[in-house]
Amino acid sequence: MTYEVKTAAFEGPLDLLLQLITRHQVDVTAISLGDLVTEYLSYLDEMRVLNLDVTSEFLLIATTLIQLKARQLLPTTAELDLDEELALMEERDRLLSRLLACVTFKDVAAVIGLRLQDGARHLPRTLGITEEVGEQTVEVRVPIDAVGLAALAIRILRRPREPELDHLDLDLPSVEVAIEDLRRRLADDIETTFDAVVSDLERRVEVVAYFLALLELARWGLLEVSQEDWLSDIVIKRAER
Amino acid sequence: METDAILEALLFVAERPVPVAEMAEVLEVPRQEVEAELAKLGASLVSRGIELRQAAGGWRLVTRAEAFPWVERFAASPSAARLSQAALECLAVVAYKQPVSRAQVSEIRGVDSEAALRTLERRGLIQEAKRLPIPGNPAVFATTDLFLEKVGVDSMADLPDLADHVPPASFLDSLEAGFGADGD
Amino acid sequence: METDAILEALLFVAERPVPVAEMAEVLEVPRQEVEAELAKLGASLVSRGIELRQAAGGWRLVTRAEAFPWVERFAASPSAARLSQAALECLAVVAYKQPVSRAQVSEIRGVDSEAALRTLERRGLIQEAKRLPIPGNPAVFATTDLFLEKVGVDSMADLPDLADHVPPASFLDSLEAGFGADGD
Repeated sequence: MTYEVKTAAFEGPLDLLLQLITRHQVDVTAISLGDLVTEYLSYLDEMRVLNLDVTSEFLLIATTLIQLKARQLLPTTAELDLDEELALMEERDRLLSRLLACVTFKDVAAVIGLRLQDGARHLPRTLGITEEVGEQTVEVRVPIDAVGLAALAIRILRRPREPELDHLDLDLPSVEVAIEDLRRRLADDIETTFDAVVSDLERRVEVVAYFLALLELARWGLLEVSQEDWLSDIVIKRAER
Repeated sequence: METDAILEALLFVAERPVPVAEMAEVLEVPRQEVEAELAKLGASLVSRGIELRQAAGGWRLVTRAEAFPWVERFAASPSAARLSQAALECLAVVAYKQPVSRAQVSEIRGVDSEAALRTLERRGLIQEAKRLPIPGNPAVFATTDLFLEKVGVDSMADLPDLADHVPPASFLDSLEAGFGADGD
Repeated sequence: METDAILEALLFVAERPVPVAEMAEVLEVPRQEVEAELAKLGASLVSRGIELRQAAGGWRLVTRAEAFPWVERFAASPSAARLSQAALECLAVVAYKQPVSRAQVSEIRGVDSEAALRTLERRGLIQEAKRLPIPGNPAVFATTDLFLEKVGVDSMADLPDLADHVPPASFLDSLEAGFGADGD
């Protein structure tokens, strides 16, 4: 079975731009704006072909990139409209500072992710004071009144259950990422079930990505998959080496 | 990691007495070994604040009887008495959706709500109302008189109507200042 | 009964991190003594299945990380699944920019972040702090005590310094060189 993810997994225009930049940075010190613009626009084309929502944000960034590229092509001796020039420089600086902020938060998010992962391995006791130590002595305090309770109820009941697809933009599931995640999990745990792995996924396409990842890893002999009958849990085991 | 230490971790998170057979299965060792390790664990706890006790078909960790006076005083202190954010959310769901099952509450909140519901039940704010006539006979919960007393209304009819309820700014401020922000 | 054993009993029944001041009050001893006894308790737990962890303004007993493979197999409530990359990024933005609105988070990330924020809210890691007094009354989000506990920090001040995560100057240089047009 072959499964190709044609569009790289990226989330929104800033993320796309960052990924393109990082790819170029590997071998050049200065990014070629021309290449960047071409690639960025080809992604927008691909998105249209895939019938994905190209939001105005994508177009705004594309516009800025094209204008900057056009400016580079002008001879330095050319006469420039000072206002236009200033506006363009402002746009550029705004884009650069957004990119920097984006990189910074991605970086620190990775640290927070690791810490959360570590925290999740330490379980607290949730049973509280049990009957043998006289729970009737516990004076329970409800920190809100009836009005507060109603407001809380409204907030919970109105939370969207299933996120709508068009809000998710380009958060396409990638089999590659699923493979990485599965391998990480099996480095942590000896055994798990497919249900446990996909329990947090909200979209069917993501579950499909994980299933394909599972088949791929089994094919590579990195894990063992078993299922007692067609209704029972799919058990995933780290393969013995 | 030593086997007796693993057993301690299991018994620590257990919500009911754990049979030897179950521990043997989780650890993939024979029952006799589990029993020997339990004896070792029990001995190592001798001068500690918790002890190993055999109860209804299994083993559990409990606080030592000598610690009771302090545990009792602790029960009245803020961190023991205050409901968590998760428990409050469950309480709001039960109040407005009752009678409601455990699974329904979890479904509405989008996260597993078992522990929080148990806390509310233990604290006497909700109780099992009946059992549903569907496979598994799940229990459904309803709020109690104590709940009405604690939120300061005389009857369920006095709870604000959700349909035309707009949260006043004052509540949202108190939400921020008042119950802080925990949710386990 | 030894003081560190009493503390162990209190922390055993606690449902959230307990501040030192509260333990001092229950035991009627100075804070310094509580701190010394906590250190003693922590040391005595070294080879056990549980350990003492400081987080969210207090102390809590939790299982050791090494016991996790067994605890996970055994635990009554499934441990929460990993957060998606999008959710983690939103969490980082909320943590460092709070209180922050949905629109602000989306602006910083350059992509609509509603679904990810809802996931974080359901998990109890962030909560609506208040509403802004501007048209539409947008909600602003802040992290919760549960977030601090899960990340394992005592207070927001203990989060990693954001300045340490800003990309190196060479990154900006190459961007500026590439995006050109700055010689004037």
